[in-house]
Amino acid sequence: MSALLVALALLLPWLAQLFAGGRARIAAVVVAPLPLLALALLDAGEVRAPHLLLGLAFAVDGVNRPLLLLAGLGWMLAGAAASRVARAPVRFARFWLLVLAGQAWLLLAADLAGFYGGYLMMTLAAFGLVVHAGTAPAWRAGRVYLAMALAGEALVLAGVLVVAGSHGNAALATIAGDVPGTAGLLLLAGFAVKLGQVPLHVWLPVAHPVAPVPASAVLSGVLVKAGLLGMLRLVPPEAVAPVGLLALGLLTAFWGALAGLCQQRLKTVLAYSTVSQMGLVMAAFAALQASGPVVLPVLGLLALHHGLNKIALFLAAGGQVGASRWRGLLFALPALSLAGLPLATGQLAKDGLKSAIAGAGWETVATLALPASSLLTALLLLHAWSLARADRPADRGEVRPVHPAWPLAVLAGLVVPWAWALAHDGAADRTASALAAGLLPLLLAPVIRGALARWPAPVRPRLPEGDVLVLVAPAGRWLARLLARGLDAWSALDWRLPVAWPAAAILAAIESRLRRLPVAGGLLLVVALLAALALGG
Amino acid sequence: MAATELLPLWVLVPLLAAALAACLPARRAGQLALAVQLAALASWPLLAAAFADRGPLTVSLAGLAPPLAIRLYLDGIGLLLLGLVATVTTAASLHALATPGRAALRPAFWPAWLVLLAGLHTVVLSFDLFNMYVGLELLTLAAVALVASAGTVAALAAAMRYLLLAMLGSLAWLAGVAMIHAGTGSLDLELAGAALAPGGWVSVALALMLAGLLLKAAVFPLHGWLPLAHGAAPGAVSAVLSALVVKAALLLVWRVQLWLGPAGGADAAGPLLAALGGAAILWGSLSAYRQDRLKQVVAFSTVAQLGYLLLVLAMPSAVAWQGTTLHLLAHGLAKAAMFLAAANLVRRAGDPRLAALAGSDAAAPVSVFAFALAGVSLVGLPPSGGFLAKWLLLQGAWQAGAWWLVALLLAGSLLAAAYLFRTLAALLAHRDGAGQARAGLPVPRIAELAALALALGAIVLGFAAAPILDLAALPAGPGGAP
Amino acid sequence: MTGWPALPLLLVLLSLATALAVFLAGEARQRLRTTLNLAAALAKLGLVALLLRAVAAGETFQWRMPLLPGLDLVLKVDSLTLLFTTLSAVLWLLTTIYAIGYLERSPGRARFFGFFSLCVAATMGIATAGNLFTFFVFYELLTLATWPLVVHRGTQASFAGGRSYLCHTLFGSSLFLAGLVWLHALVGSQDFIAGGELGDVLSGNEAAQRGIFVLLLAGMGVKAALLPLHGWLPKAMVAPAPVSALLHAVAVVKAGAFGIVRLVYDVYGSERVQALGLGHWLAALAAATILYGSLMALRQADLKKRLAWSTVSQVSYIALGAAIAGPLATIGGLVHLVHQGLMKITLFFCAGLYAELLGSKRIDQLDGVGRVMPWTSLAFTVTALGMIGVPPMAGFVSKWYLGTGAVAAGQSWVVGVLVASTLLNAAYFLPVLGRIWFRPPPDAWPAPTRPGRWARAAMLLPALATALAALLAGLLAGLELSPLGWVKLIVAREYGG
Amino acid sequence: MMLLAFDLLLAAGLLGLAVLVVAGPTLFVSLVAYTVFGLLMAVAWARLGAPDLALAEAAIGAGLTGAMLMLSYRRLLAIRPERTGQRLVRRSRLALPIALACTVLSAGLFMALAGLPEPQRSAGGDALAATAQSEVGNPVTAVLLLFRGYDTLLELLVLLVAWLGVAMVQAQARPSAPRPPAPVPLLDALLAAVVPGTVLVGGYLLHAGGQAPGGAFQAGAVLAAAGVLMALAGRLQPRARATPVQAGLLVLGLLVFTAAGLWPLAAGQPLLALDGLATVYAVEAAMTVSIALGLCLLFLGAAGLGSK
Amino acid sequence: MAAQDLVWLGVAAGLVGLGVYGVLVAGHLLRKLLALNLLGTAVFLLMVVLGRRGAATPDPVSQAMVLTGIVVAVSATAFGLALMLALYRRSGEAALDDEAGAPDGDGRD
Repeated sequence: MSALLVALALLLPWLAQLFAGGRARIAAVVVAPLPLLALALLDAGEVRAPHLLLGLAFAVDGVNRPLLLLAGLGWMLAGAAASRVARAPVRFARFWLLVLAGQAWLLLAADLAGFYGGYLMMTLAAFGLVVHAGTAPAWRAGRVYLAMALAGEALVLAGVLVVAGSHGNAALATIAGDVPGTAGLLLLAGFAVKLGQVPLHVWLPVAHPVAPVPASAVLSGVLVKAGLLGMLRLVPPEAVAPVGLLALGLLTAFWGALAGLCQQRLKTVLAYSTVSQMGLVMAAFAALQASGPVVLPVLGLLALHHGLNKIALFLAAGGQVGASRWRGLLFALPALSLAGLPLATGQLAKDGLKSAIAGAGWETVATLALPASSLLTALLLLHAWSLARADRPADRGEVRPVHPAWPLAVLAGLVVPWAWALAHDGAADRTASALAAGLLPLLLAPVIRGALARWPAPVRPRLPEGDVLVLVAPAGRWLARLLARGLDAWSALDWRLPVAWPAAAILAAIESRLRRLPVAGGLLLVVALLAALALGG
Repeated sequence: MAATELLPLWVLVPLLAAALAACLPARRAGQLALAVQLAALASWPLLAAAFADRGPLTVSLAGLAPPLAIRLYLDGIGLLLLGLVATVTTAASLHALATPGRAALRPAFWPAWLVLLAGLHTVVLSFDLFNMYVGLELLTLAAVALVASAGTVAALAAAMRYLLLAMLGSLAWLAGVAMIHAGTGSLDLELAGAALAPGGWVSVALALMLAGLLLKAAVFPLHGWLPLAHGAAPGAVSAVLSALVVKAALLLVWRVQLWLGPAGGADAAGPLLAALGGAAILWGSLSAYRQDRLKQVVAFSTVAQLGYLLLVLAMPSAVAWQGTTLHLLAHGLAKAAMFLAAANLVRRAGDPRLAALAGSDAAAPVSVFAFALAGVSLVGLPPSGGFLAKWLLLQGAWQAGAWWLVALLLAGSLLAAAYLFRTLAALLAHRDGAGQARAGLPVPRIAELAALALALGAIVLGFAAAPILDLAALPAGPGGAP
Repeated sequence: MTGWPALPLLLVLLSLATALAVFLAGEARQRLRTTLNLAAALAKLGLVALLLRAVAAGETFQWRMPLLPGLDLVLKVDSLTLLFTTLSAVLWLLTTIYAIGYLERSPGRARFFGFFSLCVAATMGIATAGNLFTFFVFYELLTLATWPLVVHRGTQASFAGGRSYLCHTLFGSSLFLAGLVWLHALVGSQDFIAGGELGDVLSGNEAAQRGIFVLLLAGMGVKAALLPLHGWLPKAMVAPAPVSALLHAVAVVKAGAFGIVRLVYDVYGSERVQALGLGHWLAALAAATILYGSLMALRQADLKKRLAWSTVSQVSYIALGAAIAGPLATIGGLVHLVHQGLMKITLFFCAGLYAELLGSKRIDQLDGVGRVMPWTSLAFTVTALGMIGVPPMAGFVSKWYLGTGAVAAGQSWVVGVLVASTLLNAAYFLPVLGRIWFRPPPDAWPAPTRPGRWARAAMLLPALATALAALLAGLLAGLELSPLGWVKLIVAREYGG
Repeated sequence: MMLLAFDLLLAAGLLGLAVLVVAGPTLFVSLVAYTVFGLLMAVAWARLGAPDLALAEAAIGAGLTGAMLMLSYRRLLAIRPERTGQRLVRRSRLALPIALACTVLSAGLFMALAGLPEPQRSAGGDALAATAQSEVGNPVTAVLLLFRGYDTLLELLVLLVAWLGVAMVQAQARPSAPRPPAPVPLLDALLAAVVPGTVLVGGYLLHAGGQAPGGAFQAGAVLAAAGVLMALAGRLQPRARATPVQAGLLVLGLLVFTAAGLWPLAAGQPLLALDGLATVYAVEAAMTVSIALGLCLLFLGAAGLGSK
Repeated sequence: MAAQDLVWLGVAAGLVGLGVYGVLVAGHLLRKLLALNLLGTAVFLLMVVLGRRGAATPDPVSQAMVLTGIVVAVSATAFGLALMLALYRRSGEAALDDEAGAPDGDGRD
């Protein structure tokens, strides 16, 4: 891992900004993430830059390698699709590259300050992508996203400062060992916001759909994983009991799927599927906390698998899936992979997850909860499939050609996780029985779907996007208005000193009397008397 | 030997000059006056040198021994006051000569000016009670004549009021002197002080003397005549009156307190005088803040600043006396500069009211700068003599544990800042319709430079205070007698 | 070993001479005035560079003049002095260029530049002051020199601002003087000595030490805009942009903060302050000011007012750093003195540019400005993010050290304050950025003007320079020459690490 | 015993006239009362054994001042004829409290004066001893010229500055056209008799001053009276602006006295120690001229004769 | 203190009281000047009487002082009268305590 490559990875997005204005915009956008991919494939290593900021350090190690791979591929694929963004493409490209720069710094950072820097820059820049559409819902989504993101970032900052209090800006590797409990809790909460765990997930289904297609792809596919990286790097096992994390993960998985089913827009459904998948990732993380780093490859696979396939799905969402059978297939493949189709990486990842959870001692969860969640995921994707098929242009007129990035993404979604699994032998030797068990939910899903189909449409439960948000939002707005009115009232108070300067009239009146000879003479006598008394006394 | 003999010349030379000036036409008389003042300024260093190596100087006139002969006496404060008189009168006469106006062209103006100078020197040098009376008379009549020289109705009325009250004060002083003379057999300050024994009659005598002086020094509540007189007088005259004439009376208050005090119990009057001083600071500042005419603001500022000079009587210590001496000098320079600058500004705007002075910074920038510099010293902001004086007074008050004095000093400078910056704001205000011509007359360059020179003097005093304070070691009370 | 004694005096006299020369040059000679200003600024920069090298090598310079028996005017150049002097010198040069562009046609420029140089002379005096008395002298001179600048426009509003400024500063200076006199009466003239040795001189008298500290702190607090005495700063925003930039973001406000640093470290010594239990009070006051300033900034419609309230909050970081024991917090406080200066002056430059070129003074007039003035808006964005504490910029470094210093000193509640302040900063800066970049520009700007090409450049370049400086001060914080490097040198050398 | 009765009578007269002056019904009554008061005062000085003062009081106090006040009063009426009959300006509301304060002042003063101790060694005693050695017989003149000459010199300056003040104020008024003197035979005869007489008396007083009561002030006053008579009769035409000659004479006293004072300095003697009777008389003569002219000019100024 | 001295001291004190009363309370300026002269004479009487308590003739120093005092008094009175006339000519008022008078000149001194 050469220092030049790391520098290139960090600086290329900034250099690309120069070309963002010109014709080579798409080329710049696609090429920018290449160094990340290269780093993911080359061997691990560390580079230190003591003079930068507070002593920056960059490393590639087992923890961030899968995410680097995911980021490299994901950003390139989504970047290619960015050519389709019609509205203010230059501004979109600039924000796109900013987010990429933040992500690159975050992934490669090996020191505390650097990590936090990347995290914050990525979060803030993503706001640009969320509100890119400029419509009212986009602004509302942007505000929600920003509020939640900043809250999360504040928690992370607090955690980071507490950690740095004892360690200074030490390398993440050394810190992983003893992170004080309170800091761990803060960090966990902060990263949970980014990872979209219930109830902190409300921003995700609101923000992702409004963003342009490539942006949603990257947001759901890659950026969400930043939370995972943070937890892996910083959150110590003793921060929260692993079983608690497990419960949180499963709750998010089920909640995400169920809420997704009640949605009517394809991109929102996909967003909810991300929420539920992230629940599973949290469960895997709980397992890792319980049984140690042996679970790491499973997490890596899970992240990689979900990332690539989700990108493919989002690209599909923009590609008028209903227009032709070929597009239907391109949508079905990643969907099935995600649902856990045997021989596809989805099922591989799920088995890895099952064994990890079982390994951590929670057999009942592994046997019962996981299949149920797989079933729900399948149902959700089926619902997504029906919505996608409905998306065909009204008249035969303008059907946009399939963007090459889409099929590539589908291919990547299928091939790359396998390559990764093979490279890390641990996950390869699945027995036939496990494969069969994986097939069961896939078969059950259409049956249940058929049963539910008869349920009359209007009665079908319809949840607004962001479910819990709808309850919280008005309270938030009321609070903001109250604060605003309070501050306005306070600043309106006039703090002028109430001392009434002796009015000019009184002074002038007394002064004019003092001038008169009788008064002046009288006062002379009084003063003489006083002096005599003072002297005589 | 030579220096002590030359002491009386400080009075005789202006006296002769006055006599000559009476015979000369106005223009020539002015130049003569300027020449005399420059001579005084030039010879002051010689006097200072003599004082430095031989301490307080005493001269018995006509070679006789006291109590019969009149003695002249020069201590630290007297020497510095002479220096101040020379500086301020030179600058003021330059201003008067440069400013074409009815007052300076009157035939009697310059002779009266020289008599005023002679009177000031007499009072500063005098060590004999009756001689002080004659000196005070000289000062009063000359000052009244100069105030009347303005020629306006207000000036004449103010002069009349000033004359009557001043004469009342002088006669009160004379009554006191008569009693002291009868009681102790001597008019000489030192012998009278020595022979005095506390008694009922002494209290009455000293009370009359102090009351007379307070009236002439325009200390609150007897200050009614000052704003009228100093407001109506021509610029140069009001500068000299405010900076010097009222101070002469205060010098006598100190002399009475220091020489007749210990024996006659006069130091018991210290707290009362300090209280009056404090009241003067507050009343003067508040009134100054409320005036709507520039010269009135400056006049009331005099009433306020004089209060500071009495505070030392409540906390007599070396530091406090040094502070008072420095305040005497700094206020002298600053107040004279302020009055000269004010006269320039009023002349330039053609209207004495503050409201009409807006935009003066464009019309007469040097005068505004001089006014501001003088203001800085009056308020006691750091780079000025006024600040060091306030610093020393605060030190004295703190060591004497007089908390009310500390509070008073701080409040005084805050109030002073209030009326100074209010006035400056009026001067710097944006003048709407700056286009049309101003009603006033052009101000000669020399007049502005005279004001600026005095203002700079007040500021430089802030840095050159050390040598001056060595000169003004504790004013030679009875202990310091030769 | 002490070098040539007149150097500190030269620092002060250089600006003083410029001021007098500019006053005397008069209004007409514009070209002479410009060359005078620029030459003086460059000469000062050279002088400071010379001093930097010498002091880095360990030399100290001292100039003493007896004012009164037992009371000296002392000018001393040590590493802490140079921190403030370098900041002032650099920013004076840039602000002069900016002011030349900004005031291209307005009246009263001789007066403006004269008092401008006078202010810088006062600031230099404050930086090089060797004892509390000298500090007080220049502290008051600063008030005097800034008042005409605040009321420069001569309108009623500016005089109201001036009056409020004076009421606060003169009230504060009376308290300062009272404290100084009390200290002087007890201890006599005390020079600033690293680590301060007031403690052992006044060991017995605890109450007096606390009383003196409170009085002196009140005096400093007025200019450092600590809570009860901060009222003047937002009102003083009526001044022209260069004045708000250099004075209310750098010179005046920093003088107060620098005073608190001198008071805590060079008069009392940090241990003594903590021992007296004053550290907690100061920290609490600073924290309250931080939060109050940010809260009030939320609701300001006028851009410069919002920046002013932000200054009120940001300057208290320095006080917070001084209040917390331990070297880390000290580094955080001191380095923020430079970083906040760089960032805030850029923001005021940009605000001035927006007001001058487009006439948009209120925040709701800033829609779509990014498209029309991209470079200014970029500088504004970079520094605004820096103020929030986004990493590569300088703001993050100082927040980092303050936070870690607080935790190291066992006062973790400070982290809460820092985080809350970060959120509030985001809450009042991000909407502005949102308007600049995401909102469409209005069809007509409030008061568009087309100043000459040179004037635009003269205003834009300083803004970009300071923005870049803020970025580099953060990014290259590790270098010795960076502000952080120099502060580490100060802390290591002066306060025993 | 008789003297006591005389004193009481004199005291009652003085106090009664004073009350009349202060609280007289009309201005004119007060003026007349004041003149009589002056005369009584001269008698009082004689009674108290101070002949010099009696002479001075008679000439300056009663004579000149009384005439000046009377003419001023007439000039007041001449300036604003329409306001002759007007009643006096309303008395101030504070009359009662001030009256009270004044009585307290008098009483306090009286008790203090009564309690005054007798000093062992007084300047007066020294003066008498010193006069014995000096050539000058009259102790008052000795004190005035030899021992406290400085005060007398300054007193001349007071005279000068008073005149300057009058000139300053007078100069603002329009100078009246010089009226040719109307020939009044009776007046001319009176003048022919009186004026030489007064000049003779003045000369004698100047001469006698050395040894017996008299001196520069008294002589000057008498001559001034002669001058005033001439002016009233129209013989002397006062011009608004003093001619250089007049100014020269006015300051002659000052110059001669200072010269005499400075002269011993050249010979190493202490300042203002006038040596020898000749110098004393020279100074006395110069002073008489100055005082006479000074008082005369002051009278004209005060009476407003010089201007409309 | 002989009876005579007491009588004369009484006269002097009484005249002082009357003089001060006259100066302060009298409305017309001329009457004030008269009272001022009265006060002057009173003080001179006081000096001479105190001077002669012991010996028959009052000590010459007191007499010299009184002589000087008389001349000063007449000078001051003359100046006062001239001033009063000028004031009367300009303002038509021979009294001081009207508020009409503007505090200071019209700027062109």
